This record gives sequence, C-alpha cells and structure tokens, in this order.
Amino acid sequence: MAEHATLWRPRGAWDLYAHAGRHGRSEGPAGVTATPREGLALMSVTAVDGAEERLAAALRDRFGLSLPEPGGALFSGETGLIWSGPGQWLALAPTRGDLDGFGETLKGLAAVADQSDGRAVLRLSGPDARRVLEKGVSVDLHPRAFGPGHTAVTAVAHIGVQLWQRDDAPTYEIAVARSFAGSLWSWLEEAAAEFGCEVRVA
Amino acid sequence: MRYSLFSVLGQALRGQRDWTPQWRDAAPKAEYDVIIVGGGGHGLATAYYLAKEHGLTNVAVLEKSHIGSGNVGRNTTIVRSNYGLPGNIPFYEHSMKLWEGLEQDINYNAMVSQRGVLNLYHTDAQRDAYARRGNAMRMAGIDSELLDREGVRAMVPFIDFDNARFPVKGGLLQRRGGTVRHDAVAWGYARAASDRGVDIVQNCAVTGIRRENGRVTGVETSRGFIGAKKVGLSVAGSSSLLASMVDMRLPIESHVLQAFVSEGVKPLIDCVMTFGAGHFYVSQSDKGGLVFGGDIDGYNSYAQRGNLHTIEDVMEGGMALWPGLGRLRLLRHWGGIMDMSMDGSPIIDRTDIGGLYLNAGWCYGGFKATPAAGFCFAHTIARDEPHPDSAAFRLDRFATGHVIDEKGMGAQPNLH
Amino acid sequence: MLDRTPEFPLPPVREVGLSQKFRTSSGGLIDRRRARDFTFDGRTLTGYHGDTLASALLANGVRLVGRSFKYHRPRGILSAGSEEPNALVELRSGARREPNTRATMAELYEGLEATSQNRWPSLAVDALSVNALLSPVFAAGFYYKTFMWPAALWEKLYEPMIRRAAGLGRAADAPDPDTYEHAHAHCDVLVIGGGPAGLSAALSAGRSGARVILVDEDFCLGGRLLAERREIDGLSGPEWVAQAVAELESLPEVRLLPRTTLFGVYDHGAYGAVERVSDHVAVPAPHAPRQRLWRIVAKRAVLAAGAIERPHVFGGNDRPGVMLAGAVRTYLNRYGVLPGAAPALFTSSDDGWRTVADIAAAGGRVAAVVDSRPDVPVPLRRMAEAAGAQVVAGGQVIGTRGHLALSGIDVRDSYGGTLHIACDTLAMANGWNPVVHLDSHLSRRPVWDEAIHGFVPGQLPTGMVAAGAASGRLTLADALESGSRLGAEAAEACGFDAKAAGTPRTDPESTAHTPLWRVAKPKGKAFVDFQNDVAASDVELAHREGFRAVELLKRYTTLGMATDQGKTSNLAGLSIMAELTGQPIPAVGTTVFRPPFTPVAIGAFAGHHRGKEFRATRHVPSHAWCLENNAQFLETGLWLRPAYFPRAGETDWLQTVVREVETVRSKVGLCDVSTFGKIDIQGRDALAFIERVCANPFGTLKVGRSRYALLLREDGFVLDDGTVSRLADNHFVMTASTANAARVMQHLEFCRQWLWPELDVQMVSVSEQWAQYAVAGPRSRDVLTRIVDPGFDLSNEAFPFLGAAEITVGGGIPARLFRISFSGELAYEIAVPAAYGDAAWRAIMAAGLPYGICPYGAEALSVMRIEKGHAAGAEINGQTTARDLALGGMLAKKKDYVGRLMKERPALIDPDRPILVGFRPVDPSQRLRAGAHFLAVGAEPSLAADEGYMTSVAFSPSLGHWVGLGLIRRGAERHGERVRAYDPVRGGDVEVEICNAAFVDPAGERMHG
Amino acid sequence: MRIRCPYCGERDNGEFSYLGDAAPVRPDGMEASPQAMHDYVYLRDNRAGEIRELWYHGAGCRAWLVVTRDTRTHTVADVQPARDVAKARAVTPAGSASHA
Repeated sequence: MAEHATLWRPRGAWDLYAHAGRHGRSEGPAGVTATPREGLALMSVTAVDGAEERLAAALRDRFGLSLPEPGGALFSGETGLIWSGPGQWLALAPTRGDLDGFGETLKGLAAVADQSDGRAVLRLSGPDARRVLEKGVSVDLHPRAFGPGHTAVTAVAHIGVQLWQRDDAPTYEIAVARSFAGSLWSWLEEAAAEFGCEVRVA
Repeated sequence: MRYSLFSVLGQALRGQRDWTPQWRDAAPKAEYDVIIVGGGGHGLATAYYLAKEHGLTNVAVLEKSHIGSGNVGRNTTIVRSNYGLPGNIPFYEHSMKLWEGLEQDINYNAMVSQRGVLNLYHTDAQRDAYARRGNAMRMAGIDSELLDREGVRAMVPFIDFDNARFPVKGGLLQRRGGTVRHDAVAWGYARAASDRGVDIVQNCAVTGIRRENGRVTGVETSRGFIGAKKVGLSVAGSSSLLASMVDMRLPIESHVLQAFVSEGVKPLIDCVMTFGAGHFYVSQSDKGGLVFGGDIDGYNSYAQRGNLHTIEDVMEGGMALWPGLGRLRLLRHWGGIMDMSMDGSPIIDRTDIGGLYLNAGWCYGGFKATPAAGFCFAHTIARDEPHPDSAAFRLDRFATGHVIDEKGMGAQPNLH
Repeated sequence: MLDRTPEFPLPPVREVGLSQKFRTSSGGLIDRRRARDFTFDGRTLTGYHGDTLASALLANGVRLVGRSFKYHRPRGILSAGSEEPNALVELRSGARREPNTRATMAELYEGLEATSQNRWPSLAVDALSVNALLSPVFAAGFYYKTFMWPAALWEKLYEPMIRRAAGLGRAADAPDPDTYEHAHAHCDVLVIGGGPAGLSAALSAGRSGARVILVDEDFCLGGRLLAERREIDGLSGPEWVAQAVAELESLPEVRLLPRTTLFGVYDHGAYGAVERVSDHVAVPAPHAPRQRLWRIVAKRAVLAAGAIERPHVFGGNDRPGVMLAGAVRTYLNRYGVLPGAAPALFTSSDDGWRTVADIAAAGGRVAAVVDSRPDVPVPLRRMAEAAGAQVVAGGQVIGTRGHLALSGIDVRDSYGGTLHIACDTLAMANGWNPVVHLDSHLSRRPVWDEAIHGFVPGQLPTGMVAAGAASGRLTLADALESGSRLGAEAAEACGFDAKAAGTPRTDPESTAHTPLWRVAKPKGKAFVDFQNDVAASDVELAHREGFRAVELLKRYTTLGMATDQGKTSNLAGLSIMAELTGQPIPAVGTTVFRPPFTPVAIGAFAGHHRGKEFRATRHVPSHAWCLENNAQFLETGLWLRPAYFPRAGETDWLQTVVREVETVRSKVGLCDVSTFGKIDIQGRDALAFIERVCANPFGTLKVGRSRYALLLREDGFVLDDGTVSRLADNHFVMTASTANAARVMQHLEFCRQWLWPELDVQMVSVSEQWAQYAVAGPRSRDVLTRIVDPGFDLSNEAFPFLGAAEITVGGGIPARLFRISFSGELAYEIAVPAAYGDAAWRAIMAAGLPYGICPYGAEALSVMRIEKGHAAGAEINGQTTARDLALGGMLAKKKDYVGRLMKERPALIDPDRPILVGFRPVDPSQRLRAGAHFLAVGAEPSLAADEGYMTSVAFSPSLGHWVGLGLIRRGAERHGERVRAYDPVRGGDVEVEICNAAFVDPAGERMHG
Repeated sequence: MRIRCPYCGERDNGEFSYLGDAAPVRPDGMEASPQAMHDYVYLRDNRAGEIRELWYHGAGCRAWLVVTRDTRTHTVADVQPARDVAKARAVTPAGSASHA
C-alpha cells in the first residue's frame, strides 16, 4: 500500500478545526505554534508474551532504535518508538505507508495494528508551549521531570491523550483519538489565547 | 415540655429558662430487650417505632459518638419516592407517607418541605426510562409527572436551554418529593423515643457482639457489657465492621460521598433538581445555601473526606446545567461514608444469628428512607418477620437472584 | 510588580476630593496619586489604588455596611482580612453580581460597584430589623418547636416567609459572562502564606534551587508586616518585604502567586488553590480568565497562614465601629485610614496596646483603653495617657451605645462600677488563633496550646510543617526563624542543599495575654457568631437543651456555619460551652474545619467545562459530509451521530426517517456506524480468551467469518453484544456497542490482565482507526461492487452472510468488509482507514446514485432493528439476562465463561420472568410509547398487576403502523394475547397484541440473499 | 488522592477507575460451585484498614493495578501491576485454575 492510488484523498484529522493563522493575543510574537501533523504512519506494537527481547532486537535492526522503557520516546530523525503502555509501543514514521509490512516483519514477536488514522497528532512548540499544556496536563512537564525523550499517556480536558517531547524549544507532540480532535482543539484555542497562538497548516 | 407556638412565646418571656434537654443522655443499664446499635436517623427511628408501634420500651440506642453524627447530618436532605422497581416502590412510598405526618407525630418541626423533585432527561432513551419509572409509580398510586422541555422551563427557567452540551428535553417530576431539615430528624426522633422511655446512650462504642448457642446475648461496649435479647445493627458505613464481629461478610462496600453547600443567597430555586447528563443535583436550604452533590468518589473509604477530582466533576455538572452559578461560591464540602450495596438497594432482614438483625446497604439513599427504615426494621425486630413493604430487602437475594438493581450496574457498588 | 495580569491603562491622575475625611495625611501603602471612584449603594465615593473596598469605605467614614442574617442588626467592618463575618456586599451588578463578597478582600478598582444586602428598603432603614425586637422569640432552634400547625401551611406560608427573609445577597440572574481556567503546578516546596514566616521559608527553600510556589490570598505579599510598624535588621516591615519579594522574583524556580487562596488540602500532597486573576479589574482583559484554579502537587509544604485575632464577647459587640485591634492597625498602617476620631481599645493582651502606639504615632488621639487584666505596665499606661486615653485596668466593656454606629461604651471597672465612655471606634484585642483550618482538612484535629490559649496544629498532613503564627509562634522573630528553618528543611527533604538564613534582628515585642472568653453580665446581646447572629445566650440554651457536643452545638445554633465558617467565633463558642459544662476547652472538642478555606466560585472549579465544552464531542468520519448535507444530529454518549437527513419538502422527522427506511428496504442506504467499539485481539490464546469472555461458543468460527457475540457480566446479566470476526488464525476483531465500548474494553483488559494472565493475548482498541459504514439494502452488493478493488468476489457464494475479509478499495487502500446486517436486509459493513472515511463515504454515495442510495441515520437504524426484533440499549439495560432477551438458546453449555454460574440463579431462570417479545397495536392507528407498562385487559393498575413494560417502539414503514418491543411475563407463550400498554404519565392506554419480535422478514431470508 | 502507577509515575486518582477488593479470586472452571461464585461476586471484607484493591489506569497506560491502601487514611503503601500479581497467584496452588 506504499503507493495509494490517487482515486481517494485522505482527509486530515484537524481539517474541520485548525485554521491557519494567528489566534488569541495578537500583539508580539506568538507564544506557541500549533502544527497539525497529518499523514504520519503510526502503528501500535504489542509484544507477545516473553518475546520482548527479540522484539527489541528486531526493532533495533529496523530503526536503529532500542525499545524505550516505560515513559520513554526514542527518535531517529522523524522516526520514533514511543512507549504507550505495558508491553506496548507506538512506532511512528513521517509518511503514511512508511510502516507497511511491519506486521509481517514482527510476526511472532508482536501484534501490530495500524493506528495512522486513529490518532490525530498535533505539534506544539514555542516559549509558552509548556504553560499552555500546564492548563490541561496534570503531569509535571518541568525540564527536571520531563524532557525530550519522555512520553506520558494521560488526559487533557477529560480527553485521553499521549504526548511526548521532541526538543527543548520546547516542542511537544500530542496525540488524541481522532474523533476527539475538535474538542481538544477547543480546549487548546482557549488555553493558548493569552499567549497568542500561530497555527501552521501544511 | 410540648413544643408549640405558646411554649415558644412563653419561654421568650422567661428568657428561655425552662427548656430541658431534648433527650435524656442516659447511662446504660445492664440489660435491655432490644439494643439498637447506631444513633443515627435510622437507629433512633427504629427505637421510636419499637416503642410506639410495638410497645417495646426497654430499648437502648447505643451511639459511639453523639447522636446524628453520621450520615443523617451529612446528606443533601432530599426525600422522594420516585423509584422504579417493585421491590423498592412500596417501601419508599411508605417512607414518604411517614414524612408527611412526621412532625405532628413526633412534635418536632423537621421542616418537611414538599417542594418537588425534578429529574431532567436529555435524550429520548432517558425519557422512556423515566416514563417507565413514572408509570410504575403511578401504578402504585404515587404521584409522578413527565414534563416536556417547556414544562421544565416553567419550573426552572434559569437553566441552560440554549447552549447546552446535552440539551434538556424534559423531566420526571414528583411534586410530593422535597427536602427535610436533616439534623432535626435525628433530634426529633431522639426526643420522641426518649419521651417513650428509650435510653439514648452516647459515647458508647460497640466493640463486640456476644453470642451463645447461635443467639446474641448482648454487646461489649466502651462502657462495658450490655445484655440484650435482640440486637439491631443500624450503622450505615460501619455495617461491615460490626458484621465482622460475628464473622459475617456482607454484600457491602463503604464509600465516600461528598456533599456541598454554597454561601447563602436569596431564593433561587424552589425544587430539587437533578441533572441527567452529569453528576449534579441541587436544592436550596431554608437558610439560603444551595445544597448539592454528585457521584461518590468511587473507592472504598472510611475517611470522611473526598478528593478534588470529584469536586470538579460535580461543579462542572452544575455549571453545565446552570451557568448562572459561576459566581456563586462553594462554602463547604465534606464527605460521608456510604454503605454501598452490591445492587444499590438496602437490606432490612434477620441474620443467621438468632436475635441479630441488620439494617444496611442504603447507598446514598438512606436519608429519605429514615422513617420507613425505622418502621420496618422495628417490625422485623419485634415480630421476627419482614414488614411487607421491606420484604424484598432480603440478605439472601444475591444468592437467589432477586437483586433490586435500579441502575442496572450489576455487582459493582461504586456504579450504583 | 506582583500582578500576573497586565495592568490596564490608568485613568489620569487627578486631585482627590475632600471626602476621605478618615484618611491620614500621609503614610500607608496605597498610591495616593491614583484615585479610584467607586459606588456604595449608589453613592459615589473615592479611594486609592491599593485600597480594599473596606479601607476605602472607612476612609470615607462609611461604617454601616450590612445587616445581619437573622436579626437584621446593623453591621460594620470587623476585620481587615478573609475572616470578615459582617462586611458582606453584593459586588458588581447584572450577570456579574457577586453576593456575599467580603469588602475586606475586594480590591478597589475604578468604577467598582458595591451594594449592601439583606435589607429592605434601605441599609439604614430596614423593615426586618423588627426581627431584632423579636429576638427573645427567635432563640436558637426556635423553629424546631413551632410552625407545625397546620401542616399544610409549612410549604404555603411559613417556609416561603422564612426563605425570603433568609439568605444574604442575591446571586446573579444570568449566565456568568466570564471564563475560568485550570492549571496544574508541581513543586518541591509549597509555601502557604506570604507573611514573614512564608517569605522566609520561600527564601531559604528557593535559594537552594528547589522549585517553590508561594501563595497568598492577599494582593500584596507581606502579611502582618504591611500592617504593623515593625523593624527587621533596621528595615521597616514593607521595606524588608520588598527586598524579600525582589529576591524571590529573581529566583527562576520560584513562582509567586498573590491573590491566590489555597483553599483545600487533599490526599498525598495535592492542593487546590484559586487565583483571582481579574477580580481587581472591572472586566477581565481580553483572553484572561476571571479566575484560575490551580491544582498543585507538592512534595513538601510549609503552612505559614498566620493567625486570626479573637473578638471579645460582650453586649453589643456587633455595633458598627467595633473592630479587631489588628484590623484597626492594618487600616491605619497599610491603608492610611484611622477608622474613627475617638477610638478606644478593649484589650486582654499586650499586643493590643500597639494600637494605641500606632494611633498616637499617626497623630491621633485615643479615647480610652480598657484592659481586662488588672496590671498594666507603667510605660504602656503613660503612652496611652499621652494619647489622651482614659485607662481602665482590670475593666471590661459590657455594652455599647449608638444605633447605626458606635457612639460609646459602657465599662465595668475593677471595682464593679460602670462608667460610660464616648468613642466612635472600639478596637478589641483578645489574643490570636493560629489558622489551623488547612491542616485539619485531612481530618487531623488541632491540639490545645496552653501557652497561647488556643489551638495549634496537631499531627500535620504528611509532608506539611507549620511555621510562624500558624504554628502558634506568635512573635515576629519566631516567624522569621521558624519560616527560614522549616523552608530549608523542606528543601533538604527534597534533595536540595539548603540552609536557613541567620536570624534577623527585630524590635522587641510581648505576646503576654490572658484571654477573656466572655464578659460576665453583658448589657444586651453578646455575639459569638456575628454573621449568623449566635449570641452567648444561644450557647447557654443549647447547653440547657442537651446540645453539648461541639458538633451538636454548631448544628443547633448554626454557630460557625456562616460564610466565614466561624473563623472568629468557633473558639468563643467552645469556651462558653467549656465554662457551662465545667470542662477545659479542649475536652469540649474541636470542630473539624472543612474545605474550602474561604468560599470559592463554582465557576472556578468547572473551568473550561461548561456550555458546549462540558464534555468532549466526538465526530464521526463522515461528519464533514453530514454538515454539508443538512444532517440532524443526535447525542449518543459523547458522540454526535447523524440522526436523519431531511430533504427539501420534508416537514417532520418521521417523514424523513420513513423515507430512509423505505429506501434501505427497497434500494440501498448508507449509514455511519463508526461509533461502535472495535477491539483488535491477537495472540496464541486469542480464541481461548474470546471463549471465556463470550457466552456463546466460538470454537467453530472459521477464518473469514463473523459471529454475533454476547458478553455477560460475572453476575449473569448481559453486559453487551457485538460481533467477533476472525481475520486470521490468531487475529480477531471484536465490536462493542457505542454506549458500552469503553466499558467493554476495560472489562476485557480486566479479564486479560487479572483473571487469566497466563493467556498470551495482545489487545488494542482500533475503534478510531477505522471508519465503518453500513451499506444496506437489496442493491448494496451492486454498490459495493463499484467500490471494492477488482479481484474480490462479492457474490453470495464467495462472500456469504457473516463473511469477513480484508480487501482493498479505491485503488489499493486497505479495508475490511463484513457481511453483517442490523437492518435485516442484504447488508455489508465496510471499514476503511479513518482518513479515507470522508472519501469512502462520498465514493459510496456516488456509486450508489444509480441505485437510488440515500444516507440514513441513527433513527432509521433504530427503526429497522426494532422491526427485526434485535435487542439494543433499551433492552440491554443491565437488568436483563440472555434468556430475558430470548437469546438463551445461544448460550454455550460446554465451556466456562464470565457470568456462566450466576445467570442460573433461581430468580433468573424463573419462567415467570418477563421476556422479550413484539407488540402491535390492536387498532393500527394507535401510537405506542416506550416506558408503558403491561396490564391484563380490564385489570386495575397496581404493582401486582404489572406484567412488564415496553422497551422500544417505532413507526414501522414496512408495516404501516407502530410496533414495539417489550418485556412481559411468559411472553414467549403468549403470542396473540392482548394486553394493555398503560402509560399514564403521557395519558396513554393502548390495547396491544403480543407477537413475534421480528416484524419484518421473520425467517431472515433477505440478509442471506 | 495520588496513585503511583508503576509504569506512568504518580497520577491523580481521576485518571483511574476503581473495581474493589483484590482478595476475592474467581473460581474458574466448570467445577466451580455457585456458592463460591456468589461469594466471589458479592461478599466483601470491606475492612477499615489496609486493603489490596484493583484500580484501572484507564486514562493512562490501561494497566490494571493492585494498590495497597489504607481505607481509613487513604495512605498508599504499594502499587503493583495486576498482571504480575495475578501471574504469581497462578503458580501458587491456592489459585485453583482448572479450565474445562
């Protein structure tokens, strides 16, 4: 499925909600930039009982990344492995189809399920990104407690999310079940308004 | 002294000098015909009806602290008989009828206020479920009305009809439902029972239940052994602890339920209203505070306090339903320990131990049941058989399958 | 500096009028260049930036501020802080009206609008002040003894009368226009209170690099240092505070939160605090909330919340002009307001005398000093006399004079004689109570400290320590020392290398104090709880009537139950009960203070979650198309599902739904069913797992096939139903109903992780990955043929009923196809990756055009399942068993599964139990309604006659009349029998005939076609 | 209340849902008696004191947890993954796991 025929066009998870431009406070530079991340490849990888070590080895071969510990997210460029639950990870790659055939590769080691469309992913970056997230995320995001390479499965505004930090800008990515994207966006717009929010849509 | 306008006026002229203790603070005797463990609303009512209906006056109520220190003084004061299942309906209606004549019966103004209980619905499915319940009530001769949206608007025009996440479509109304001044119920029953000879023994904690040949012979207490032919347990959240003294395990978990009161304000709402799309119900006390509550915190607890998560959940419900509440302030919140049963319905029954009786499992609905629970528990103790109106509240119903599960949540106490 | 929110442009500086006659000529921490106009009861007055409403009112000579709750007695300003019981006003107006706002906590802003409350027609002339005359009748608890006859008059007359008279202010009568938000904060050390102890604690913790949060309810940090004339290392209090705050602000890991009340202490180091972001401005700035609720998680906490001064209990102690001595000093030193021209002092402690010194220093005169202690040190007496005061040692104030404000006091001297002293302000100093509220939120009781004659923290919540006055250490030197030391210790406990600062040098002070719990033989009512009008005589009455335990005392008299929660009254009540019962105070008991510390706006707790944002809204993959095509939506849990799709000319929903059903039954329809839960189950033991969680057998399910799945709870009742499809040997997909999807997932995880951990099963929700659409109707195969990629054989032989396949569509897009039918027609469900859901929907609609396809919504879906007699949410309501739903026949007999044993309990297999059957009206023109109960024809309605109830109804376009499903006793044996469907709440009473639940195509031929 | 999830770290109790006492063990298999199942489903010790109980980290990693907590004070002494506890239980003879 690497080359989908062009008959049908995918629709972005944030299409109905995220509109490019400046939102909230208009003076000064935007405190936070929000970028919908469409078209990613995402797979949930659930280890077969007792196969974790072999799975780690297989993933190391494929990505050059080791299997992150609970709460860890390891990236090589735009490709990453993100812990998402006991014995469970998300494999992430920049383009839809990048992970095709993954299930076959890991056969006997892990159950693989495509989640590329199941999660809507948003990148949040900028000097006030943490202060925005602080309004909804109960996990401590202070650099002493959370930084690049960390992930948390938690809730924002009663909505289940998974977030991970990419860099010290800081840049976070936040993944939410697709059907909730509109409500998460409503929360974000309100939380980010005081800092000024630049929405970049590819 | 009998309470009346004349006695009040008379005492006003005499500097209130002649009032006497409303109930005797009795010291325990060596033995009683019946001991009721628990000086809450249910225990005191049971003692009163034992004396009044069955002529049993050699009765003691043992309270570990002071009377009314448990859930009767911690609840949100609502009374209603809007139940939907046949096991519950006659019992709660019996209770409602007793409320209606209570004050004259016990000569104590408990401020029984039948201002209506309105349960809102937000979907067609909820409407039909309320119709099912309302029809069942009507078949039992209980008042119930199914209101549409405009009917609700006429009663509570200030709630959110225009911008709600879950728009209000109507409500089930029981006009005879309402509120009662909760503390006064305990005090009034205590006074009336005491007047009929019942000993109310405070600061007397039961530490053991003595048995001989499969029958109870009395209770060990912090004030020594007290003999009894019959012992009735009416201790709500502590039921399992008392039962464990005779090696009984109950289909009950103790959970914390929080209640809330706002600052007092001039009259805003003159009924009891329940949100159908979130955990929030509200009424206004005569003093002006909005009294409200929501869901239990959800975990086993004997600590009389809850956590912030549940508080937010309740307030969100409040704001969603009634956005004008935003600037009103929460004055106080507290927790009570609920005896949550496995099907959400209570137990009034004998136990396998001779002379030991159990009144428990009231979940968060025990207050409204106070008079009938006392009446039926007294009947069960005095006659050794269930009162017809509480006949379904058997302890063995979980084994036989005769569960009374109004919410359909199954054997999961924190979901009832 | 401390404002978190940007200041608004200031009004131009202008000359201040002469109205502020009680303002001192200089001094205080107000900004005299920034005047602020405000109104009180419509009268325009002027104060300064930095004032509270209370200080501005006092500056203008306004002393009568409110009326009491019960007796409507005139009341003024007692305190200068959050303990204020009397000076409550309605702040702002209209939708922003805030009743019961303490004037002592309301920051003055330009245009502030305040109105007195609980009075009619006016504050000065209040009709209900007649209640004061009736006070001999209105003793504590009088209402329990009367208003009982006749019973009917309670709701009609007595109660409405009481309710109108009760309550204080009026709540806003419109939705709150402002917004609220939440924020989470984590820290090593939380410092509660920004006075000398708190600032010291924050400094020593903050210097170590620990993450520190300091909260204070005031808008300026400094606490009593702003209110007293003190010296620390040669600096004045405010100078020392400015230095400390500047240093704290320079520390990157220190967060200062003024205007923030820590209102609650919860389990395990969780705290609730509310920040009044915009309450000091008329309207919040753009994008700013009115208030922000902070949920703080702290490893350690230093409680430095200070202490509250105790009033004296004497006759007329509630008269406007009678104030706490500390408050008089606050108004003088911090706000530059000398509350009266002829102030007097009634003290039982040395610190009260500071009031005299401060007034003298400001150039004021003092009318009198009455010290209840016989021995007054000579220097103090000299100082007072120098200020013009008459000094009465060993005396007691027994009464007050004046009507709406104080004009004089009656004093009993040490010889028992009485003298009258003219004065317009009386400052009371009777010792201080540490603020023990927060440390008792976790049910820990404070303990009695004989040294300060007050309660101090007992066992504190884990991780919390108390410093300064909050711990009972009442001197400034102790506050600085304990704060600094405990702040350092807290940081050390969090792994930081912290050191307490050296102890600074402070001016000397004495805390000598002999409490005077109440004045004997007062002249007039001596109040204990001002706001609730509880007098000492009420405590006596409670004692007389047996309400002696502290909780009973509280509840019977309402002592401590007002909006101030007894901050100034609880100890006085206890002390009187102690005296009456002959017990020491701690033996009477302590009240457990409940959160919140001070009242918190309900909106702040709700935050973002109001209106449409109360709960999240979930959108289906076809949502955009639905919006474009006039879909009407239906709430199903959090989902917004398309309910029906009206076309031009259709006038009511039923017309539309009938058209949609007819189209599906005759042609083809398309419905978004993505809301069902979808659970991917893989692994070596996946089949064994499914066998244990489902009540029907699966052993024979082949790859490429689907089967109906029935899940029970362990108590034997039905939990949910759905389908299980086998995609490969060890790969299954289970569906769950929309309403139960989350619960089923949780249940399956429970089974996998806890019940049977030995099973090797990998499970993940793929609900959101797949857009799933039902394509139903006789032409559904024709439509799908144009959708699936070539090569897949859709023929009945190749892909029969209950087939399941992984296919591609749209030219290579992976998809799943299931031949399952909820409508009873030839039907398929096709799942595509959700991003292609929109495209797939449009493609199917286009492909279906030649066949007359129409979209159908949840309503038509529901009609068709009722026509087919399928149970859904109304039947699977948690009260029904598989047998009740006529599904008993499919229960497995040879395997163990959840619910197997409990479903066999005697009551659950009783043949008398209601069972699911169909109902049709005997008169086909009659409408059926769900919720109606069944009665024998001719039977009188009663509980005993109740035979069951109608669960679901629909108008059946296929049959042209209403049909219903319902549960009725022995229903399976009674086909053809007539009963009444009795629905009194809607005036319905319809004769119905019991029939097969499958109204349409009972043999199920269509879906196999 | 805060619960330290062994996988996610300390979280507010709002992220978890509660099932109840972890002591009752399901009587598995076709030989299980109705009485034993009744006791498992319905009867609880409901102790005032330390109990082991099942929580589900539903808003987090979806792990079922066995939390050792005092019902009088809410003090949490220990949190373990339920699956690990259950596996340990399965190897002890007490967990009579016989499947027909």
